Amino acid sequence: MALQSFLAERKKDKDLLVMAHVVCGYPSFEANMQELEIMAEAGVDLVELQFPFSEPSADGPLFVNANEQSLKAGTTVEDCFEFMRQASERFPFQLLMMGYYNTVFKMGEETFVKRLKAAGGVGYILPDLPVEESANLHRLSEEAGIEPIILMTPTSSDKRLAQLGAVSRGLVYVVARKGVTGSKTNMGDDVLALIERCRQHTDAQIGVGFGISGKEDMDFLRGSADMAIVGTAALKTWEESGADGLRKFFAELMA
Amino acid sequence: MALQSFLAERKKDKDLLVMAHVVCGYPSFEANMQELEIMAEAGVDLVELQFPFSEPSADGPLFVNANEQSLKAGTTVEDCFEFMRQASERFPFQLLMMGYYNTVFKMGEETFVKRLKAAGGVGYILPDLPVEESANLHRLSEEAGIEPIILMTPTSSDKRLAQLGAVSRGLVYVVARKGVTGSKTNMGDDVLALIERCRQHTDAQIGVGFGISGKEDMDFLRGSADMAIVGTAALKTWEESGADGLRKFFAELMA
Amino acid sequence: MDIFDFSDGREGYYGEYGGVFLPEILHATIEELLVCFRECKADPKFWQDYVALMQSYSGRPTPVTHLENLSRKLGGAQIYVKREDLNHTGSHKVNNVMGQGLLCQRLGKRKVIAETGAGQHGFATATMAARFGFDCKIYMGAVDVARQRPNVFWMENLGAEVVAVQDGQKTLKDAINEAMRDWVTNMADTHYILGTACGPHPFPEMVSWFQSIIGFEAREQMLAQTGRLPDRVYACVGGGSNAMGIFQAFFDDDNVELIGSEAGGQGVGSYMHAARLAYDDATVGVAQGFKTYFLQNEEGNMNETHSVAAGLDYIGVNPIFAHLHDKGKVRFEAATDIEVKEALRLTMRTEGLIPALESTHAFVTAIKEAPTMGKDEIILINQSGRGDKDIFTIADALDDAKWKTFINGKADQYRAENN
Amino acid sequence: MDIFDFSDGREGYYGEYGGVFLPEILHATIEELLVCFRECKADPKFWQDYVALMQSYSGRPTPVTHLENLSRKLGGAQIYVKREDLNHTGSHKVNNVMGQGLLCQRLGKRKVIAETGAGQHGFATATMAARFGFDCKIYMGAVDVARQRPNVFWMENLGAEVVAVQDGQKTLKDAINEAMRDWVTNMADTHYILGTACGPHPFPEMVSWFQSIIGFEAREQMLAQTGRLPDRVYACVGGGSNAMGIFQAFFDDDNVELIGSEAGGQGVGSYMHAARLAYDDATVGVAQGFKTYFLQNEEGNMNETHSVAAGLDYIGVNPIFAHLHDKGKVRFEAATDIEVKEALRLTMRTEGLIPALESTHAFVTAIKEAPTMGKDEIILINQSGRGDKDIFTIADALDDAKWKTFINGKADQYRAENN
Ligand SMILES: Cc1ncc(COP(=O)(O)O)c(C=O)c1O
Ligand SMILES: Cc1ncc(COP(=O)(O)O)c(C=O)c1O
Repeated sequence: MALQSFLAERKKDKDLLVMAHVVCGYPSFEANMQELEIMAEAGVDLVELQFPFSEPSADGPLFVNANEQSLKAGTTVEDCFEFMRQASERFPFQLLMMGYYNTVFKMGEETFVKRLKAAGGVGYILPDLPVEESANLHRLSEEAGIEPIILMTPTSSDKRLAQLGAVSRGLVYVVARKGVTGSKTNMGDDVLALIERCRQHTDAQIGVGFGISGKEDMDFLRGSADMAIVGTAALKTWEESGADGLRKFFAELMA
Repeated sequence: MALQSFLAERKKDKDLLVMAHVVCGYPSFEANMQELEIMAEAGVDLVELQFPFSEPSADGPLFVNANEQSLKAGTTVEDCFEFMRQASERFPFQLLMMGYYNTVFKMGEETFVKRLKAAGGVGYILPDLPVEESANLHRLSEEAGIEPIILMTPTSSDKRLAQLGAVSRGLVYVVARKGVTGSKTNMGDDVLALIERCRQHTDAQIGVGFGISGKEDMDFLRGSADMAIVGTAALKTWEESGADGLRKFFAELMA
Repeated sequence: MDIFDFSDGREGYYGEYGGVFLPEILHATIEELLVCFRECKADPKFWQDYVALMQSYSGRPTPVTHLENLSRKLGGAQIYVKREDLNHTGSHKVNNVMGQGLLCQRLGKRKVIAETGAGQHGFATATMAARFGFDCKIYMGAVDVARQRPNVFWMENLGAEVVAVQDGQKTLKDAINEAMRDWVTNMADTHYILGTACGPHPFPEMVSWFQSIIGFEAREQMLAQTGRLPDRVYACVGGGSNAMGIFQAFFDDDNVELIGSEAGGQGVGSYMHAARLAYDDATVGVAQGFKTYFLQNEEGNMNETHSVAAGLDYIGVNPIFAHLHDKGKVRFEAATDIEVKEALRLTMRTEGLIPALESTHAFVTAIKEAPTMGKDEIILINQSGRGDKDIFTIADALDDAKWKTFINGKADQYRAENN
Repeated sequence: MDIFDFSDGREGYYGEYGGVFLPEILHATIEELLVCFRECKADPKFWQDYVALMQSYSGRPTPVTHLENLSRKLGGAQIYVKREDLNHTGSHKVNNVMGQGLLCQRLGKRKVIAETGAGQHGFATATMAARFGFDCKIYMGAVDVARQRPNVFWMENLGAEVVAVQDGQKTLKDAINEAMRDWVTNMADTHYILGTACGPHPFPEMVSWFQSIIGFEAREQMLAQTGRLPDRVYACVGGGSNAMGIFQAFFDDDNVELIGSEAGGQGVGSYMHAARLAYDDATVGVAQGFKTYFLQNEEGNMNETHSVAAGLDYIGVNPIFAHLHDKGKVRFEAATDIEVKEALRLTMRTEGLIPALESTHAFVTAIKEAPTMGKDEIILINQSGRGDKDIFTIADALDDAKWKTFINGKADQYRAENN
């Protein structure tokens, strides 16, 4: 099912969807699979699988380290797609590729879309690929029924939001604050205002990410955003307290 | 007796006089006295007592070290004059003060001449005091019956030699080669020619120094110079083989 | 030829290279920068102020020195050297930095960040920040912090905070990533002083513009001193800023050949080098904000690079050069570490010049080619910096025994003081 | 006022100071030098060649930089700085050295010798010798060789032989003695490149002449930049060459006050300093070829001296200053080691300049006096050199912990390589 309709479907039962994140191959693909199981159990709706890159300049320290370790362990693009294929067959949530544009560029945009599709992915997040550079990839994606996730940010002007909104489909990723992944965001009126502004420029569902770490953030976003995006907080929990901790984390988050 | 007549007297019995050298207070005044005894025994005619100076820039390594050690041991100008007084009373040879001009300058030229005279010195060698700067000191010396020893060198032009000759009295110190005290001079025709050139410009006795180290040099100079000046070679002998060595050194030299 | 006269919709592109590949959050910042830069570039007063600043603060114009001894020794072309080493802080890096300082003032920002590898750019930036009264933070790979302590020492004493980056290879590219992370957080009051003609548009154009002062001076000086233009111009290429600086002035002079000299490290086939264009190991990719040739594997992850000259040891090359290489407008050669050491010795002894190890790469290629040229031909080398700041690296490179003894003695002294 | 217009029979004398006090063997050499120097000084072409050489090789004219931040901070006079630090080799020493190089060529000599303390003069001389193709031997006290290894490293790499002098205090004055010993032996083919405006005539005049390029440039630049002359000009005084260099141009400007800043070391009464004129400890004497104020005991033996700046740590002062001090034409102050460290920090942080420790002495005095002056008054400081070459000394002076850790690590690395 394409992302747009999948999300619409899921939204029927829930007021706030959840997207989670794993870095492929970190600490290992086995661990990844365990994480996904926990996420599935908890009822996560969407998972971004980050393909590791040597220069993860939009990521914070935890993900940077994860990228680095995964590459050191020998993770390849093929490994990531294969993992995505297995996961997409196994779990009820849908999967996005998340990564840096060079990974796509090196295999060629057409190949990328084909492989992503074949692995069961429904979309991708490429934080360093601006819309100006996306025309071809967007066209190929549309042909394949795959969604590019557009990012909207606190620094985007209305004019820019309009431009971003115009090409958005399925899901928009609203970046709750300036900075890289990882640190805590103080959820406040400015986040609500930002979501409001974004809504004026897109009909896609709105996911809010960057610094979402617990139930209070969920409560805060409920009624305003369509989806909460949880990244670093989950990885941190996994690193600190393993599978049990992660299970508890998602149970509390989604309670 | 003034230097001039003393040398003339000594020359009656000898074809080549000898001037020796000690650095006052190195290794000690007691050692100096022992050295002088040996020199007197050997029949040395004249001794230069070097007053140590902190910047002995016309001296070679052995004398540099001697100056430095002597000063470190606390040798004062007063010590040097007192030593000269004792020596002048005790030995048949005559004594010259040898040193750098600053020693003289600091006590004042008049005081210097008075103290030198009082200590029984008959002249002085100040290698860094050019004749241009000597007028007053020469006048004072003449009044006191003391001789400034003028240096003539291989680089002196005839014009310069004439200038130097004009103020020379008693003894002229012919520098056998370029350089500082200490290294060996190859006695050859150029030394003889230099002595010849010097003689044309002075009636004073001619002593030849810098690098005289043994009997062959004496033999070479005999008949040409009036006096051989022995410095470093004697100090080196003393340092290497003490009183006995020095006794032997002078015995051989003056045999 | 105006390389910066972009065709519609291709702003920031040189052939297929360049562009802006940054997180969306920086879009507005880059726009703001671009607008400000366009204003500055269009404003003759800005350039005048810049030149005046460089004259009074950095000693520009730097001279062109005729190396008669070296020319005679090599027996070919007459060699001239543009002396960027005489700049304040000791390299051409200060040209770019002071220019961006003025621009930062116009932007109304009070904080600057920069990445640095060898430390010359960080040193220059710290200096500029002290002079302009900006807060300054310098990102530097932990490996570089350890091996370039003298520059770190000066940066800190100039009031900058030096952050040792612990990620990745802990060298320049990682410092760039970390600087970008700072920038996406603090762009409101912070300007990112990129140190070479790389990164997202408008940095390649902007850095090249400030560095163009080198070539415009040099071209005039060559005409005045030799009555004509040089036949060949040599510059080392790390990111490409000093080379762009001197080459630009000669872009319209078709008889002037332009030669970029990259870090050959341990040579062809060693995979221990940073020759993106001279060797065949690099491929086109997108990283650190722009598209160009990178030394990367087939999946687009960056390879380790190596050079005796930390300032040339970068994975990518400026997009303008990638394009000019395609067009055959600039020829690229590489100088190996060993060749660099030899050329450094030769240059020191015959001319009393101590080029930075980076700059020495340009000398290597020039020294190779000069003997094959006619005595009436003329060569111009850009000496991008001085080597005396790199004493630790050069002493190590030359394996100087007395230096090691000295350092050991110094260490003993410090240990004794601690007891 | 032409201080070099000697009255009859007083050639080489400035009041009662100066003269030639050398072994007779050097008489002809000094005569030859004097004749050659007189020819050069009378020959406008020589000066033109000199200026052209300094322009193309050393980057002259060096600029004058307005220190707006520091002036504002101090709240008094406007401070301008003459940037001799931007010279090739990093200090004003090269002015004298290149000049003497040209003169040496005219003398037809192919070997040069020089003394050096801090090493800047030795570094400059080795550089000049490489450029002119002369054999070069540098005498340096063993203590200085040990503590100034970076300069020794460069001198050796530039092809010079560095001789560690083991006599006396093993510092500058001993190196001078040793250089003189070489000269009295090898004067036929050797020229002695004395490094400061000291020593026997014509060195004080000759060195001052070559250094006068500083002041003539600066005076013109101040007129151009400020429309008038400075009220006060500050320079540090070791032997006195950079100070003579800048002061001379203002000798006829009676409203310009000239201030020399000596090494106060550990302060008045400490006897650990090198303030010959600012403090009362020095007396007139004759040593190292000339008559001037020396730090010596009553019997004329030289005292130990001390300064954080090796280049100011000399027993005597140039005879011209001894005279101008008597006449009240130049005022002398001293800066202590502690004051120097503070001023260095301040200058680095407020202006991005790193003056050599020597030059910082001039900054200290200027920084003390600027606040007492009106905002419409103008100060000119001669920054005789850059401090980045002195990193070991400055790191020690500032007691930098990270630096020490770095050096210890380096030493460990070298030891490991040896095993
Ligand atoms: C002296 C010097 N030259 C050259 C470079 C290389 O940079 P670019 O290619 O941007 O000139 C560097 C970089 O640090 C440098 O310090
Ligand atoms: C940078 C610098 N300034 C000043 C001096 C002091 O010398 P002078 O008084 O001759 O200028 C030195 C001497 O080494 C020096 O290196």
